[in-house]
Amino acid sequence: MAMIAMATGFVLILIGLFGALSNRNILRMIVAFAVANTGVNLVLVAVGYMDGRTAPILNEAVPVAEATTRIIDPVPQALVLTAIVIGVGVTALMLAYAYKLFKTKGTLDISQYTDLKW
Amino acid sequence: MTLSIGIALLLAIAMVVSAIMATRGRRSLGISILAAGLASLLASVMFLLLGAPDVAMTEAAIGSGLTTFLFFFVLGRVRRGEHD
Amino acid sequence: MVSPIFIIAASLGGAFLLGLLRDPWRRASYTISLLVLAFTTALAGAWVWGLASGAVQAVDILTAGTQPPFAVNLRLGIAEAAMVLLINLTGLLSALYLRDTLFIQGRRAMAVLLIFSMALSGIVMTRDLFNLFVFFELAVISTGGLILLSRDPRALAAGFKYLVASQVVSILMLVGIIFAYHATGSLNLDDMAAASEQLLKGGALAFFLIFIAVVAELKLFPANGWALDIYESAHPAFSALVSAAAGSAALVAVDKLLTIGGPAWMEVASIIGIVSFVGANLFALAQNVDRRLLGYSSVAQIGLIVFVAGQQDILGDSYLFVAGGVLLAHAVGKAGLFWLSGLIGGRELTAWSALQGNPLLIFAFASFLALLIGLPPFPGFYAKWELVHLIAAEGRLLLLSLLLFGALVEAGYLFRWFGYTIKRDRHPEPVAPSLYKHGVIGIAVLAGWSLAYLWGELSPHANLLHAAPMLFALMFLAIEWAPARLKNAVAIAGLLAWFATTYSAYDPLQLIFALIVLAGGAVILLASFQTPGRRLGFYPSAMLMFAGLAMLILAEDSFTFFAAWESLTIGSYFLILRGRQSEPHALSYLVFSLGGAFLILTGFALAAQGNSQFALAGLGELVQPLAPWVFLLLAIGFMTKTAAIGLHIWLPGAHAEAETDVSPMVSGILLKAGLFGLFMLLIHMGRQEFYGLDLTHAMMWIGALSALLGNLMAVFQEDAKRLLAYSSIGQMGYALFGLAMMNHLGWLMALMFVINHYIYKSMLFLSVGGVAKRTGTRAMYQMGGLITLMPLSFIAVLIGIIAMSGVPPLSGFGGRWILYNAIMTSEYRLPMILVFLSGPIAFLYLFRLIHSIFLGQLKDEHRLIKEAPFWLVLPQMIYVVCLLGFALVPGLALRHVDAYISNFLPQGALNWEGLTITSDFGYWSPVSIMLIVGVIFSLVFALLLLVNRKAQKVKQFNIVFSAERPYRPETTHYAWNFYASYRKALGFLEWPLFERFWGAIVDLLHTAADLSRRFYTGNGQVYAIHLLAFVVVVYLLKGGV
Amino acid sequence: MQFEWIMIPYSLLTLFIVVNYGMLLTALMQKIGARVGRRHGIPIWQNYFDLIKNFGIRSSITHGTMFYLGPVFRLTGGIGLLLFVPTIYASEMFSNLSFAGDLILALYFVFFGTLGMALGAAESGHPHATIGISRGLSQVTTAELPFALAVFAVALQYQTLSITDIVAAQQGGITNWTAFTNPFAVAAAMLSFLGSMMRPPFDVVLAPQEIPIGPPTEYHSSYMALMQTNRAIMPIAKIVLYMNLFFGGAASWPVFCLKVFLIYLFSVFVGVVFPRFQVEQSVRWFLIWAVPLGILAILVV
Amino acid sequence: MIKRFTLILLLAGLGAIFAGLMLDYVPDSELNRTADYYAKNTAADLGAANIVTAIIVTYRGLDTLGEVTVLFLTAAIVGLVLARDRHDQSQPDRELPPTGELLATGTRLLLPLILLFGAYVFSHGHLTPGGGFQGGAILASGMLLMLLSHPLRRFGHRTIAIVESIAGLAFVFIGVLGIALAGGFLDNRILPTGTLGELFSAGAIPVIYSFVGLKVGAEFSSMLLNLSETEEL
Repeated sequence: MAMIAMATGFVLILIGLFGALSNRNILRMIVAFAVANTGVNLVLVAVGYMDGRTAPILNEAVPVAEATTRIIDPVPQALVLTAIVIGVGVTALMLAYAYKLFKTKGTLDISQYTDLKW
Repeated sequence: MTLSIGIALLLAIAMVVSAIMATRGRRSLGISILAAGLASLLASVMFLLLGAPDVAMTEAAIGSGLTTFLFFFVLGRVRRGEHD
Repeated sequence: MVSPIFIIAASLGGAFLLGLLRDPWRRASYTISLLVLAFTTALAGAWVWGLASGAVQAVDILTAGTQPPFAVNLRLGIAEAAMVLLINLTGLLSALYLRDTLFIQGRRAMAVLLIFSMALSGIVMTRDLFNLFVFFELAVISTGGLILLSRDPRALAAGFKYLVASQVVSILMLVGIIFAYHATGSLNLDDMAAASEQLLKGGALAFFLIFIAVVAELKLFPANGWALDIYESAHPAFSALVSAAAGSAALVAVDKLLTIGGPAWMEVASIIGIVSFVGANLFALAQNVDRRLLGYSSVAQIGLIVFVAGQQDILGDSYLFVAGGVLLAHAVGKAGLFWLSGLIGGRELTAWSALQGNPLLIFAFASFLALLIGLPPFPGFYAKWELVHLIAAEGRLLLLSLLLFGALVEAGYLFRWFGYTIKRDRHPEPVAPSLYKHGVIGIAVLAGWSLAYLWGELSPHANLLHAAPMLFALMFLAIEWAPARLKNAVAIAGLLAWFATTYSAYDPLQLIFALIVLAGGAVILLASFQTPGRRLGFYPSAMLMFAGLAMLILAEDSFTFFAAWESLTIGSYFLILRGRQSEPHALSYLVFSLGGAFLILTGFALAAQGNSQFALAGLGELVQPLAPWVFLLLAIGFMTKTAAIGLHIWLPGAHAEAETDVSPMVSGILLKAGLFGLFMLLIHMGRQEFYGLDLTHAMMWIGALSALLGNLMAVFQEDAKRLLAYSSIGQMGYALFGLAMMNHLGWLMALMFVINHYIYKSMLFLSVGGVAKRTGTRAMYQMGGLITLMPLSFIAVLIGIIAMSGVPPLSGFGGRWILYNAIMTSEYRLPMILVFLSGPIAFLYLFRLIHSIFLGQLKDEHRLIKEAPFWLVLPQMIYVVCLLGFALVPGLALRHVDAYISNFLPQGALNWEGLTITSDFGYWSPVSIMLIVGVIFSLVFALLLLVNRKAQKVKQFNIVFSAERPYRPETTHYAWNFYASYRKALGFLEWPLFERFWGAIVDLLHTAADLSRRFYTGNGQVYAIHLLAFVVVVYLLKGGV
Repeated sequence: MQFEWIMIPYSLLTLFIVVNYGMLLTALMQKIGARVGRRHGIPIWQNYFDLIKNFGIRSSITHGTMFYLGPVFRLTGGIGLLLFVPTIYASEMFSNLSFAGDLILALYFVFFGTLGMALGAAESGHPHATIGISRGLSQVTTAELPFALAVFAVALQYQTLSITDIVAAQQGGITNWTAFTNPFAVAAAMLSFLGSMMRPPFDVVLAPQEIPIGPPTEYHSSYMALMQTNRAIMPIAKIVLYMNLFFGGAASWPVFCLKVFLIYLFSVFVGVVFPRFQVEQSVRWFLIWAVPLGILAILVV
Repeated sequence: MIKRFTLILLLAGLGAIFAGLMLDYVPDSELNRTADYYAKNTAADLGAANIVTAIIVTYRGLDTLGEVTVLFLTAAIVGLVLARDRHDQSQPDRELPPTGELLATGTRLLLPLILLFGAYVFSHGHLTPGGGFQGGAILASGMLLMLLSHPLRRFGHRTIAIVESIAGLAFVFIGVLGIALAGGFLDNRILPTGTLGELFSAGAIPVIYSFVGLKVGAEFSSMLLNLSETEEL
């Protein structure tokens, strides 16, 4: 299970990176990065997964005393939460940039933005 | 157990397919964005299977929902810009 | 003490508070931002002070009331505190600098700025890996915001490229973090370091990903295209922040990771760092845009610090001293330069010429450059000293040579830029007059000098800013407003006073050099009385050079020696740069000199075997196989200064293009520094065998070749000062030859040349300078017949050339006589043939000098010129007296040295009894010769007067020439290509082999830089691909981890 | 050796003898040269006539101080060179003023007159003088080179720089002469000798066709007289040096006269056989033929 | 084409690295030290039932602070980017297609429910899955709905900004209170930890998470607003 998720995650990262670095359209690049981010999140959660355990929430089903043997490692989940939010933040920022870039040159082709080089 | 693995496999395949749809350049941008959102949504299901309901909620609400809308807003503005 | 967490809390609170304010309340928002930054700066400063003075201990800041690793914790030690201070101070200053921009952009921009500095502080303080990631992302995103402060429309694209790259980085980092967590069960860095064994087993790949991601954040070469674009297009204040603060923060992160990674990863860091340092510096060579150049330079500097971090295994206790020195110097220098660039209108390097007329800004510029390059007395100098010593002791010679090569290239392009600034036509757009910006730059300068002082105090060596000569030189900065003549008087008094106070400290050899440098310098400075006005920049430079020379003579340990050496190099560079056409020549002088200096540094470092304190006398105790290497390095270094053939191409331009009173200083005095070094070297080390080759033998050949080719090239010069400059190469060749003979008389002869060369070359440069001043040209064929108009200059030149050519009865003959006696005992005969060859050639160019200038027909346009100004003539007349005196009683100066040399080379001392000086082979009686020649001359002269009392003075045109009376002087002025037939016969020897060689190397570097920088295509995706390639390549190089 | 007042009259005596011998010898050589060319040549007393005539000429002009002093330098150089070298071996009387300096002094003092002459002629402003100087200096500096090498070879050979000691070492038979003990040095020096005698093939400096009489173009009357005096002294002085270094010196005046005559004759002999070189040719010639000999001499010592 | 090929090659390299990671990966059979500590002590120390929430809000509160700052930053920068845009915009208003009546009415009905649900999610973060971020996102979706139904309406940027800032300041303030009243920055035990499983338990966690929710909601809203607002503003 964890392996499936992890493999999917990695594949998603690679697909995302490939899309981001081969599509010239800036919006497509951002979409691709979003896919890659999803992949990263999957990998993160998958690494923390432990077979046969439940979510790290204490309730009647999982009393405090049994927590150690019953719950999944909560840390990766906490990290993923943060990562998701940060990912959205960056995505939003990139979108704003994309729009602004579009305003300046009227194109979304990344290869047109090479005024600065060498 | 095998059931969940089967679901997971299906999910994985679906995710990869939608990821490819999202990143292949031939389709319209709208479809790409939707496909990316779908991948994200599927991921949140996967998170549920992985015992991470918090993450699942977040991914669904933020990663899949809000992000898609952000994309569409920008796409809309760009489209309008193209018409000018 | 207030908890450092408030550095973060206050920034965040301030940023959130800004959100509450209304948009138009710009002033209030700005005030809040400044207050917050001032508070964090002050807090960081208080911690630095407290930690440094020992009042407080390094603290761990717990959050959530829980012990790490279960909650995030921060740590503040002295290094962290210093970095946080640096970050917040840079932030504060940049905020001040950005005042107008921030007012336009409003509170959001201010909030972003606050968060940026908070995030960087967080990176420095945090001890949690994931927290580090969060702060990194914050820094990335706020970078994305702050780029928009720029008015440059291209900044937008740069920002996007940056975001693309940072997306890739953060993906790698997150994957790395989670696997590292999985491997160690903790996110705490200290835990990970403790578990590093386990981590490196199970999670090596994970660590690799984290490491490479953080390294990528450092924007290291070559995976850094986006960073360069940002540097080029962003607002300079922000670039300053990125380079100084963000770079420093990321470096701290790398350092933290290296504590986990251990030696294996330090090696990787070293390699990445040095590649970055050399590569970025090379690329910078081809840059013409100031901020992009600064960007490359930043990349290089950060690479250097990564390299230092990678070498911490051998740096031991001095790691913080070295890394801190380089880092702080880089931060202050680079931030200062970026701030400075905000005042400049144009973006090409030559546009900085707008700084002309702003002495304070030029001083700032020079200080920043010196900080970057690591010149004394700045921290980088001390740091580089320690670093090189430790690396050399460990035998990592390849790294060492790459390091020094990179540093040389860096000095090259930075000083080239300085040359543009000083010498190019003033850029039409004036410097922006903003008071805030000037203030910020002023603070940076102050910070730079304070760091210089601080590092001097921290170093195990004497603080250079405590050395009296250095302080004296710096004092001239403070009295720059005074009239030049007053400063000149102070300078002369200072030189003489220093001589008087140190008189008793010299041994006879040092005394000769001290006399030349101090008393001799004072005499040359008499000529400077001639310059009216304030003469900005002259006295600090000249006195820096003299300070270096004065310290050099008294240096007892290698550090002082080297510091003095670099000081005199820099001072003389500034001095030479003042000449009207001297820009390229000053640069080549500097590059050669620094190259030589680096060889010397390496030599000392090898000799010292890791001790940073090394007495020069210790050179004598070195043994094979190290000793010949040390000897070789030091000798080549010193020979660069004496312009030995092959390393000489800087000299003619530098000496010829310098100002009238500067040429004698750099020729008459400065060249002696190299000879002093060689004396020192040979006294301590003696002969050295290098793979069976006696190195002094090689030196003999070099000396002889220098003498021959230097003289030969002088023969064919049309420019009087160039002629003298080439002749210096020859003269130094003689001295080198004498030294290398390794016998008593050889050394004595070298000393004789030291004295003689000082006197006659200073004199000749002054007279020729005076003539050039009056005629407005240095081309000899455009002069002629000046003997009647400038008789005193003529006499000086006449005496000078008689002395220099070695014709009896003047002092030059003494040098030749000792030379012949010396080579009688020399073991090697072949090289002396070259010396023989070169002797008569000297006669040719000397005659040409006096002939073409003073004899022949007077040109029409020169009919009304006057004798050179009094202050130029006065020192010449002093020299005439000296020459005559020295010719009569050479023993006065040489006897004691002769005795002193016997300590090292007892065989063959001269007998000075009576009027006749006797050697084992011959004898020489200067007084008798003078008398006999004088008497014969007078008698013949009397005879002529008797028979030819009433010679009629006729006009020069009153001659018969091809059965015509010539009417135009030009027709009778046979001076262009004077020795045409000689050139036909021997001109092939003048073929500029070495110029071409060095020129080809420079061209090669430039072309390579220009071609390979196309690697940065400007496409954001390509940059990201570079990044991926960087990751994969490092992965493969590391052997798959 | 120290200075004593008696040296002055002794030196003057040497000077007197040499001047007269020089005048006669120069004329004789010219006559020999003319005879070889099937001409009649000048009378043997011609130089005396010229000298007296030139001293007597009243017209005198000057172009300036250095112009005026040029011949003085020239003659001082000649006399000095003569007097710094002992003329007759083992003779107190004719050691002249050689206590003042050794071989090196003689070697370098040659340039004193050359320099002064060049300076004086240059001040005349006459372009021909300049051309002559340029050529002369180019040639003489190269020609001196093999001589310097040879001298040094000799000094190395005898391990002394004192001329007297060198001559002493050659006593006791003709085979002790340097000419036989160190033939390379002598060969080099003799080639150099040709160059410094201002005779064909190395006389382009004075080239009569192009330039009336080379550097001394503008000189006349008493200036000319001084220079003529020098022209009588200088060759002898040089030959004395050669003789002392390479040909065993002279222990008496007859030997002196003979050796000087023969050495002088050598240059005339070569001069009548060869045509004139251009300067760059002669420079190359010296470097290619004479200098290697000199180097060889130093190496084999 | 070369670029694409290089890219594929490099990604293959990266894939190899990932494969290496996966091959080395051995799932834990027991909780590691850190997780074990959380499992054992969270309930007792902090009184939070949802351990993930406890970690996010307290143990790794600094991350969360950074996280909301990320959103704050993004919102500010998006505002900055597009605000600059507004200055140089002088295009006349453009008529947009009118939104359907159904959507408008639906929005009016749904909005309060959505807001309430959002508030529920973030205030119960310490008990059940969900929390400030999820709740915030739900709040923002309410805003989204309004945007869709009234595309031409001017929204209260100011109100949103004030909510955002006050929530942020409160977060920081509570964090600082932790230094004064409890064990350190962001210590939630400034309030009683209460009984496990109750709403008013887990110290300041619900309070903090509520502020986080408000803040995140405000930030997302502001982002959406800025990105959706058309040129007529």
